[in-house]
Amino acid sequence: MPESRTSAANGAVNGAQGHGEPVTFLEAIKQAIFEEMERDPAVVLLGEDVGVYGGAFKTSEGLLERFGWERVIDTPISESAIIGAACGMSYLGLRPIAEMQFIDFIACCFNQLTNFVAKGHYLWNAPAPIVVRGPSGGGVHGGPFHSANPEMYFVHTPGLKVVYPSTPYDAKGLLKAAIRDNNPVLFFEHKFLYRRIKEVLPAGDYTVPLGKAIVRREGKHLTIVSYAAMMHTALEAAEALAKEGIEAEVIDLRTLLPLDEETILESVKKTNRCLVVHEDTKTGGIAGEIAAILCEKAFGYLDGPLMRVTALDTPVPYAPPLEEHFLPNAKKIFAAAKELARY
Amino acid sequence: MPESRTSAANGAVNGAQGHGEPVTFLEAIKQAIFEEMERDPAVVLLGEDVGVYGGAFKTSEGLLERFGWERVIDTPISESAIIGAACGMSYLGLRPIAEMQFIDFIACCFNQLTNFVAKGHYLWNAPAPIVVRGPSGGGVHGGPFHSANPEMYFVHTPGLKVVYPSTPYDAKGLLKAAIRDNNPVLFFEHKFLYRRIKEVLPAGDYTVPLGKAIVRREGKHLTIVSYAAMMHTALEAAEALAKEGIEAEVIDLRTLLPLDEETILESVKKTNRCLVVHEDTKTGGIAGEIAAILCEKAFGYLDGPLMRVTALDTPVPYAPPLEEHFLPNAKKIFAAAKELARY
Amino acid sequence: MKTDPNKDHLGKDPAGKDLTRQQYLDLYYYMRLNRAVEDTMVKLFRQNKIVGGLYSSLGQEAISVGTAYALEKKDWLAPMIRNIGALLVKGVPPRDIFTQHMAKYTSPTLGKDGTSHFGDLDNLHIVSPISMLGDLIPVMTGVAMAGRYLGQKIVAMTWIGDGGSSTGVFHEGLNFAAVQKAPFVLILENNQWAYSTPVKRQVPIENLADRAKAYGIASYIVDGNDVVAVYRTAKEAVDRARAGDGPILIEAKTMRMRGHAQHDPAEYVPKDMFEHWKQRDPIEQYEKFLLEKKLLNAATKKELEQKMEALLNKDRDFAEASPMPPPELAEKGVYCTGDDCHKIAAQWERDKSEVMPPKSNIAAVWKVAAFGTGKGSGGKNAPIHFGDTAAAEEQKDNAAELSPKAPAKVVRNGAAKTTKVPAGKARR
Amino acid sequence: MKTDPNKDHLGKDPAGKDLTRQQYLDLYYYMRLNRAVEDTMVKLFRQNKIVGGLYSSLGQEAISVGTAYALEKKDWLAPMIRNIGALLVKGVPPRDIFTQHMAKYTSPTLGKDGTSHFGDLDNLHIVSPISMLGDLIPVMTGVAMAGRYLGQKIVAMTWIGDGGSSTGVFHEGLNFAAVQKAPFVLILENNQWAYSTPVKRQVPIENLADRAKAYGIASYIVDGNDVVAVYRTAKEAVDRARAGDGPILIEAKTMRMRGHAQHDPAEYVPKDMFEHWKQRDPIEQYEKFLLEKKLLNAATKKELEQKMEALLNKDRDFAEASPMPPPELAEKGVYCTGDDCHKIAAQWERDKSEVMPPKSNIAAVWKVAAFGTGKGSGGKNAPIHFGDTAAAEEQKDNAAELSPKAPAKVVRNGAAKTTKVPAGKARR
Ligand SMILES: Cc1ncc(C[n+]2csc(CCOP(=O)(O)OP(=O)(O)O)c2C)c(N)n1
Ligand SMILES: Cc1ncc(C[n+]2csc(CCOP(=O)(O)OP(=O)(O)O)c2C)c(N)n1
Ligand SMILES: [Mg+2]
Ligand SMILES: [Mg+2]
Repeated sequence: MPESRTSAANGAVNGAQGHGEPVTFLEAIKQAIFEEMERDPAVVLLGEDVGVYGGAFKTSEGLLERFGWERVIDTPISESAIIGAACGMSYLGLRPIAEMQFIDFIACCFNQLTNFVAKGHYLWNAPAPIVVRGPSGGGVHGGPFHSANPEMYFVHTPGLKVVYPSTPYDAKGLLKAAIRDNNPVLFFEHKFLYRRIKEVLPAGDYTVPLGKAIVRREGKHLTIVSYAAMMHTALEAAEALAKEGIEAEVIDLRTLLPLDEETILESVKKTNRCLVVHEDTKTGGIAGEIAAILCEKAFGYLDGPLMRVTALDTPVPYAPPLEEHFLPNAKKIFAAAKELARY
Repeated sequence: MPESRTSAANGAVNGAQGHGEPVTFLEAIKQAIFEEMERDPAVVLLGEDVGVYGGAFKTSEGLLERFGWERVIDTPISESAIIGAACGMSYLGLRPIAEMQFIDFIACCFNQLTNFVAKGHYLWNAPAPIVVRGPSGGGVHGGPFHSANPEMYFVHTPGLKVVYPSTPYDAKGLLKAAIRDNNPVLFFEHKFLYRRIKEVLPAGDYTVPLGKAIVRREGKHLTIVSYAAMMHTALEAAEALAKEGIEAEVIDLRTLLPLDEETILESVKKTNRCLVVHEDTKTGGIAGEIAAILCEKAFGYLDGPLMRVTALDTPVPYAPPLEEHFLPNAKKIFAAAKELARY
Repeated sequence: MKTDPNKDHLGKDPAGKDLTRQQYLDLYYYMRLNRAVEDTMVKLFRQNKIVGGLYSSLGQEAISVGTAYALEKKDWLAPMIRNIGALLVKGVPPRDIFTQHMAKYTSPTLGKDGTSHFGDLDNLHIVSPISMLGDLIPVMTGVAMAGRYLGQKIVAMTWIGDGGSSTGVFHEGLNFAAVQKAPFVLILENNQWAYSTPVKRQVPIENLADRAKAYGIASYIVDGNDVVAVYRTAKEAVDRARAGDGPILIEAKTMRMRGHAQHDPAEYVPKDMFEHWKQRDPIEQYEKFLLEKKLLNAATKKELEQKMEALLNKDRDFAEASPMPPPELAEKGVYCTGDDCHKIAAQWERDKSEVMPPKSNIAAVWKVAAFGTGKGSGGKNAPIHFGDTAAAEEQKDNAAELSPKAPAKVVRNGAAKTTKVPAGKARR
Repeated sequence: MKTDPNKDHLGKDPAGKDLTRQQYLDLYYYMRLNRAVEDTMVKLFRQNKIVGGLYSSLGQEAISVGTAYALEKKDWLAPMIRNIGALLVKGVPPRDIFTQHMAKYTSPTLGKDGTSHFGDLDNLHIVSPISMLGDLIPVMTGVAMAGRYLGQKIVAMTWIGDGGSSTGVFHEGLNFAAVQKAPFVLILENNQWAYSTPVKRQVPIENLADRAKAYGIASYIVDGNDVVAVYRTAKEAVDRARAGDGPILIEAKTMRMRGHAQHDPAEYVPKDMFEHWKQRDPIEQYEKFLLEKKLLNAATKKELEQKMEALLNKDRDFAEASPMPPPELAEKGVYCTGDDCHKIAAQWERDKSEVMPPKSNIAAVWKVAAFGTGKGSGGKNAPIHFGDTAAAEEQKDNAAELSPKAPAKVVRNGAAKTTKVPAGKARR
């Protein structure tokens, strides 16, 4: 049975038992790193400007003061060295967190990640418990090189796990789980969410399991599958749809690899319609993978075609009107959902 | 109307009007490069060991003798420099062909390709007419780092074109078209085919247009979509199916980006069933994309689910029994097709 | 006041040793313009009219201006984020820089990209950078190689930071340029910081020019706050590169006088470090020098400032009045659609027949010093062996060779040798 | 005959200046074994029993053996394709090498990978290479850093070719190791060729050890065909790295005496070049030396050869008799499934509390030579500005600073300075 928890307290959608002040997505990430480093001296952090500066987005602020130079490691501008070194460290039992200043720069260490890190366990039985994390995604006018959603390159790479949370609660719990996982985990932090959503977090230690989707909103007329920033847009569209009598179930994938097929299938078998929304470009995006899975495992249940609302098949443009046109939005989701509901 | 041409002369499936001796896939590639370099002094070749040695697979054999050091450029082991330099050369109107010694090493220049080369025309109106080619694919016990099928990484990258031929005729014609195209084209040469298939080629200059699939075998009960080495395996399975009264239509995609949706849709609207076969790993492979397209544009025509026969979601293992298990084969295609035909 | 730097001063004194008064004033004008353009953009930024980040080259103007001024019109350059000055020298009007930062439809990229991410293949010969540091180095190597191949006698130039010199692509690009002896000049702006990281935490060498020693190429170190020194060094390097000396690395030492970008107050920089460098401001120093040498007087200065102000106001007004791009533009232009979109033609400035058979024909042999030649493997040899193909024939005496009979001369180096340090190709 | 190299000779003479007879014989034995193992594999290859390609280190045995012999048991290494000798020294039995090349189920990777692509994290401390050249350099940097962090006092070692030294990841890895002063020794095997490409076409420097100058690290050049010289150099480098001197690059000059792999007859190599190097065969030279110095006699030699032959026959038989892996194995092992699969635990050899608060607490400041300190940006500053967040507050005197009043000291370097060439950290 998939988890189901929805609430909109403090602008967030996860109604975990919280305490104290609501915290931002950014703060949740910071807490996760901080607490894991407190818990386990095997956890170290490396990346560009993570030390004195505390990271370009301040996710490692204060860590150097607390954990010192050996555990908070400023690196040269060398993404391949960052990933390679993290991997080597992990062979001695450390659990390095490697930060990409922007996730776009992960392209610069693509070989290390997909050929060295991803294949080690399969080929020679060497686990590489590293986390590679960084700010991703668009909507903040970061332009074509600071807005990437490169998740599918890695979803297509066996041996990696890919996580992309949408709420502070999940960000913290999934990051902790990723750090404790024995596999290389790519952890995408949508920078649009960093300061835009807040949530009260539980007092103690908790993790959110990798590989589990969550139903954010229950519904019966169609299923909207999404993740990260678009999950919030999907919820917004769902509210609008509800006003027209269409009850959309909204699934937040949270982990993209391994994909939680069970939660998707269960929902689609109920609603018989599926719309996938992602901020990644269309061709070769995860919607296609979900289409194939539904064909294979729920074909008889589909009353209408799988539909997709995605970014355009272009680089991410810079000017606000262009980027707005490029990105999916609630209106586009609303329109597609209405069309789908007609089947 | 999609092209349709089938023949099995000389072990190849393309019955173009030929002359003289049948030539291998490898020889067809060589001819394409040679003829284009003869035709146009703007065409140059660069890569590791392409000069004196004539390339690891001898596809540039004799070119140095004929065209000299300025046009046949041995490079250091620096894939990013190869792609970067090719791109820079193209800005002055050259049409460089950049060879990856094995296509696996394309991971080492992933950033140059996906961020620099792919985005230039969109962002600042700079066409980069380069061809990046190299031996790809498995089935020859090349192991996890000499058997890659990395096509989907690039199909998911707007701004690139991706070509993956299956016959000598197409290899030559598509490579010539790729060299003359004003966009960056990735050209995958399945090394299993290099010496295994032969075909008589036309006497004169010809090209095969990018972006056009071809029906290799006509049928009515289901459509098998494939490309490269697996296209031959699909044809083999189709012959076996025919013996059981199932007539499979076999489509050879040839170009993966842009994808020839028209040819696929036309066939599936006729057969009402679609099986995609690729040697690439399953999750995030092109079968998913095709599933999504069929859902969007031919949902009403589907009598059965899109099915896929693909490689396993693992690295390519080395030992022959492992690699055989890893790869799709005619038996697996046959079984899937029979299941699909039952719908 | 503004002159075409490429038309006026070149030819008169190819070595660039004694500048004309006009050249001295050009350098002054472009540094002032560089700073004024950025000043204007800081104001626009505070008014929230800039889309995205804004980077500053405050204190580094002498480098952008002095190096780009050493290029000819036909030469190629690719700027980094702190090289607005180089763009101005190359002929980019301030309005393009304003519209680009404001993501306007009138900008060189029509709003598709920002900052200095734009280029001009046909006229100004500018290659657009991308954000990933170092990527331009192999690209400009390719530009340089293509220019040589076409007989154009051009030089390619780009810049890299102290931080960017640690990227893999810096190494691959410069090494390839060195092997190819490409006419390429790389300016390494050592401004002491890469974002918050000081040079010492990035690479433990005193002079980043020493990176050149890994490639056996010539290098220079120059005071990056002295525009005349920068220009003269760059001019010499450009001349040498053009003459076939191969790529050249120039380290220009300077200081980034602001944070990494507008959002960064640079608290990690010791205050006295800023103080120290403030005393060495490139424009102030140079102005003092010009006044002392009577190359500039109050009247000329005023004239120049008025001209500059008029230009900036006009261009700023243009940028502010420009529209944003229409949304649908986002869908367009991913691919070149053919000759109607771009007619691609190389500009040959040598006889094409030199590179076409039979003239191009060159024997395929290696010459190895003191060992003569080896040849290509010809057609008869086997390909890479992956189980399914036969191995190449082994030489018959293979087994014998594995345990040869001839007595070997004993070569013994009892102790390890220390690396001899041959000087990099020194400046002549 | 075979001794544990790590137990027997270390401690006796940490500097490795005078070897014991046993050590001399060990070096001989492992070189012979290296060659014999490869000899056996050539035979297996001709019988079509090897899956995929077969690479040879003929003529380079002194490097693999001499360098690996300088390591302690606890140290880590990662081999490249021509480092079978290093694996043998580290303790890998020939049978693992045979089964691995034959892709047998009994091989270290169970047939999932071939050649020297296998490792052993727990016992021998070997990291598996992948085919992509250079990737091991940052990985072994990480191993070295982790070892130091855990207080293990280990050294990490790997090898790279002349060709592989042009990869971007070579630069990134070695530079990072240098900044971190990681206990890492990199052996650059300059065997004159990268596949068919001679060194001169890859990088225009005489000594590849000069790559070290880009990182300010120590380097050595050693005759790679002299096993004692190689060992002593490596020993010194390993000792220095362990003592905290930072990474060290050793260029070992040698010659690849075969083609790139079995399929390649190497016609591109001038014949007299092979002839020249044949006279310098590392094993023959060394044997002659041992015989002259009476460190080896005919009886010992014979004994050793018999022992070796017996071992090889046994291991070869084992490999040949071993089964191929079952097909379904292909599906297994992509992910570590948790503690039941791998219990991951760092081995601490220092007090953990040193790296845990409050002991770990270190003030977050930079010290910049002669300029004192700057500090982290604290919590109050704005993040990277992308339109949606406010810019950081500018210092109040910002506008003034843009055109400061204080008269600047004019610093003029009329002519560009040539790079001074400070010697790399020289061998002591
Ligand atoms: C490959 C890559 N990694 C990281 C970044 C993020 N980044 C942008 S500028 C910068 C610092 C650059 O320092 P430096 O090269 O010294 O140039 P400066 O800013 O000092 O001019 C960093 C880390 C990037 N742009 N590219
Ligand atoms: C990144 C990368 N590019 C290309 C190759 C293909 N390749 C394998 S070995 C080799 C030549 C290696 O030369 P060198 O580094 O000198 O090592 P050697 O073979 O001489 O020992 C090449 C080009 C590779 N393995 N990795
Ligand atoms: Mg800098
Ligand atoms: Mg070599």
